[in-house]
Amino acid sequence: MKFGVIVFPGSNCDRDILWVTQGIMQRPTRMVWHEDSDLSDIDIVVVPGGFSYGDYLRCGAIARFSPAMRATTEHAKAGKPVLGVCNGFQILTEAGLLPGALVRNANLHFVCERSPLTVERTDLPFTQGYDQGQTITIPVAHGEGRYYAEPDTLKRLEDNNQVVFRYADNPNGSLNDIAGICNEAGNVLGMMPHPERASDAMTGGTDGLALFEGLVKQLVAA
Amino acid sequence: MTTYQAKIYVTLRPSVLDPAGTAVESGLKHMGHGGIEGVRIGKYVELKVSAADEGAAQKQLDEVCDQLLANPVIENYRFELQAVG
Amino acid sequence: MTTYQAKIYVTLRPSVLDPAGTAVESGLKHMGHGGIEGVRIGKYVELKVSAADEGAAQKQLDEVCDQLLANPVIENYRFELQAVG
Amino acid sequence: MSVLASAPFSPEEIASEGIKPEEYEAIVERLGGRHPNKAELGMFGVMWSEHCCYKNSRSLLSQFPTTGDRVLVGPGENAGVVDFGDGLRLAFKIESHNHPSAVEPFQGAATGVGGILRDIFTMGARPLAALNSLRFGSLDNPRTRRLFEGVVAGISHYGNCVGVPTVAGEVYFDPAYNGNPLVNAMAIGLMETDEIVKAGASGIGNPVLYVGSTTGRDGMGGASFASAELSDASMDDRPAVQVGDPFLEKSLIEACLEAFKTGAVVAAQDMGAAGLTCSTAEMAASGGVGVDLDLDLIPVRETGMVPYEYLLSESQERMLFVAEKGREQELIDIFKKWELQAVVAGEIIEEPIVRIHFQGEIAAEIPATALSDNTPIYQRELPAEPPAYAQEAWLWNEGQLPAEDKNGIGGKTWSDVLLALLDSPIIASKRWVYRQYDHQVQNNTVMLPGAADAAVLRLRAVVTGEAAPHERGCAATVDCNARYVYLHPYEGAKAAVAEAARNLSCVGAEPVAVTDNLNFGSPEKPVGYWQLSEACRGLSEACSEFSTPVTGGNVSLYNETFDSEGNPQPIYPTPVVGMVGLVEDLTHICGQGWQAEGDLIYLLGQPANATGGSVTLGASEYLSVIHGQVAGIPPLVNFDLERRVQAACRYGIRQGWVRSAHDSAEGGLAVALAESCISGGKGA
Repeated sequence: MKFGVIVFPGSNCDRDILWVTQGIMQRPTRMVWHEDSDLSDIDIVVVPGGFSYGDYLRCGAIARFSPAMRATTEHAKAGKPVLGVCNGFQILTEAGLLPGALVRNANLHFVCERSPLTVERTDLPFTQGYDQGQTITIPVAHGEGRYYAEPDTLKRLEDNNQVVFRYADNPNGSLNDIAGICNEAGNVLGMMPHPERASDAMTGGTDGLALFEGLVKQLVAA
Repeated sequence: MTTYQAKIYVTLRPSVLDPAGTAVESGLKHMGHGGIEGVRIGKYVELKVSAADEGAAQKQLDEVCDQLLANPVIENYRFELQAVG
Repeated sequence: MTTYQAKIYVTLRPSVLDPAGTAVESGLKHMGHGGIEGVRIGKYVELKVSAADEGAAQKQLDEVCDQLLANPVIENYRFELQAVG
Repeated sequence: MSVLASAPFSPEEIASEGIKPEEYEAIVERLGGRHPNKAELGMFGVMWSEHCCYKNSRSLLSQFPTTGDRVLVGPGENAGVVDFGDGLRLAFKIESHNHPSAVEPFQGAATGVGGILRDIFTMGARPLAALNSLRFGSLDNPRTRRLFEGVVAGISHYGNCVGVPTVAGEVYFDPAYNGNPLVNAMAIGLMETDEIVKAGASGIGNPVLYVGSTTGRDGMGGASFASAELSDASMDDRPAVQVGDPFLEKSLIEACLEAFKTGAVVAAQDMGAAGLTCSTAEMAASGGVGVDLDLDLIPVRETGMVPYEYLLSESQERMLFVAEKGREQELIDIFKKWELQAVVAGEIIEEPIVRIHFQGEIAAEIPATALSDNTPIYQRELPAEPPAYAQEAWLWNEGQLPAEDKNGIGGKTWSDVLLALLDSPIIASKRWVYRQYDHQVQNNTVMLPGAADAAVLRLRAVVTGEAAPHERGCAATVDCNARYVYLHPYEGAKAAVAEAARNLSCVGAEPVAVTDNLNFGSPEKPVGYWQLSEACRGLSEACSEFSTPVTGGNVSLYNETFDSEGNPQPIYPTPVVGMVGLVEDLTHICGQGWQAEGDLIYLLGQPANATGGSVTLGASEYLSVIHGQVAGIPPLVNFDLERRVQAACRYGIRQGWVRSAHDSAEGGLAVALAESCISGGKGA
């Protein structure tokens, strides 16, 4: 059961995820360079936070065309788990794996805070370690994290119960307080908050560890 | 091959909130510029594209805008082409 | 008073490094769009200004650009005005 | 006929390069009697600026203690390096970008962060964290607000994009900084290469490698600009602002560390102020060799550049390497992988000179030491007695305050006084600022901004992702109460070092070493030189007393602004002290907030009503905010008592007896108690 973390030249949080999956959970993890298109040995693909290609134009705009992202799309289509965190979530929407877009924060400033989130559904591999409606505290750190979608897309998301995490104290103006959503099949999750920054008691808070452990438990059992 | 100078305008779709535009508008009011409204801020991209003819240049530019320069979920784009050499 | 629709183009001065333009240009090359160079990225602002006449509108717009829309240290600006009502 | 009269330049042209007439004569003498050409004049102008050669401060800096059993690299290299045990070696330094930030706040501050990060990884260390010390004019001035917002946004943009957490800092607002903000950026890194990479070139025939971004005309003459007084006229020096590319710098960090680990890099130097001129001259001089460089091989971003522009350009994200002959291609391939420029642009020669070629001709040929060590040094005279403003301020005593009683003073109740102090921008929460900095990336931030008196970081090899085989950490802080230094440079400077050491002790860390950023007015004026000289005396004494040697830093002089009538206004003398401390065991540290109900509160050190000058309202924030006075002698530092109090605090934390600790700074005891309540969410 192996994690694969995609590394773009501008990724910053790739090693933070490696620290959780390999450093804390002792699970084999391969760092996948963005030009590598072979994910055959990977069970869980993680698209990490950072500024993939400098992202001055639009976060994730270029990253979606990389060989690793094309392979990730196949991985997702095959029903295997894909987790996109912060920049990773932006890349998944740009690549069309998740609906909507992440745009500039309403107050025009970058925000780095510990943000309370409500867990909206717990029947996913990602969230089975939480209770329904539980409030967890996960750090956010982004400048373009305001979730936007057209009204009909928004309605479909709510009807299909695809909203996974909601901000209890909206830091950026996201519609419907959306912090994280999944695709209809439930195997692709994109979220702006950083669970890998809340998985180690030494650096404050462990509410995020259950997400990674949930994934492992699901796959080991399957 | 001819080289064309392209001017591309990428603007937020009207339905999308434009906090930067709102902030500029309120900033202008504070500075006493009352008669200004409807401020919308977008991206302006200049580039040179070399293609067989104008049609080919246009086709390539549409691809570049759809794939990269604009995000269809939130943005519209238009561009002007001018042969320069 | 007449209302004018203004289109303002704010671009980096030629001598100023444009990291965004460079990143997009190298991204396009990665995507196979070889024939594209000289990518420069700037701001495109649309707004409505009501003024006595075109001259007054132009004068106000110059002020607005110098004070707020463009950073004179690293940017140039130009604009087009069109009476709309 | 005097040398000047026969010079091929007008007096104005010479002055515009920041060179004084007598300095021009010294240049001709260094060149063996011949006149310099335009490019050479520019090179001397930028290398003989205060920013690069410390000609006014070098004699004062030489008194600083710079050695200690933990010091591996002292002043003179790109950054200092200290030994933290268990094979952990920490590189750290502070640098200023004051003048560029006054002209273009966003890019000025952003490139300040970029530059200080390069000083760290050019030693072979991976940047772990950044701190900054900022000073602005009063907030009710709209220009100040624009400068403040631009500087914070620039630091946030660069730090967040490059992936280095900004974990601590300080922000002050005072009319003394109107129009001349101070932007000091500090960085900390953990050595990743076995050998510490130095700047001294060696190996005749070794190739000189230019790596990083391309060269353009941006930032022309940044260094001499940094030492020239800022006036309304300097607003026209607009092209002198560099633009940073943090995304490219992130690739540069990875490429450089990879290159250093091959062992094929003999020397490395960041191209900071004065770009190619500074890096070639300093590499050659500190290695006792020469550098032969061809400008035609330099990758450029603009066409038609002349030698003067190549040599003085301050395009960002560029470095100069000396590679082991024969292994340069190995290094070039690494940089190509990261899509960065990497070209052989010259070689090391035996003759100790810098020889620059351009289109087949010699564009410049100067003895390397003439540019970097053998520069003018000014010994200035200390005025016979302290300036009038100081003597007058020292006459203040508490008797001059209005009558007070148990309810309040001057018509204000004591609660009003405390609320007014907590509302003063100097004391008020800086959350609006650090909320814009990613302070958690790299997963090593143990103490969050606002939670403690200093930042605390876990020390581990980030790349491999294994658990750290130790519990060691490092604490860091930047401190300076410039009002204290303004009113009494000697005592104020001692207080700055004492406060930094106190802040580290309050989290349980043992103070280890200092990097300092001296931000002062013009040394050519008696008041300016008195402030600089007295402050250096105080810094030096305090660093010895706390056994925290100085491993390097930065000097920024001529920080003055001109009021509308054109008379020069020196800023407050601001010697910012950056200090790092060792945390033996990360499970025994504490923050500033109260932890549990019923815990007892102790005041360590002086009782609140102590006499003898250590506890005083002189130079206090209270005096300024409530009574509108900047006067009095700041609190005197009692080194022996300070050491004992800090040792007791650290020992108590290590035993687990002390559950929170907070030092009393601006606003005194009342504000310190209030801050612990706010931080802990409990009353007291």
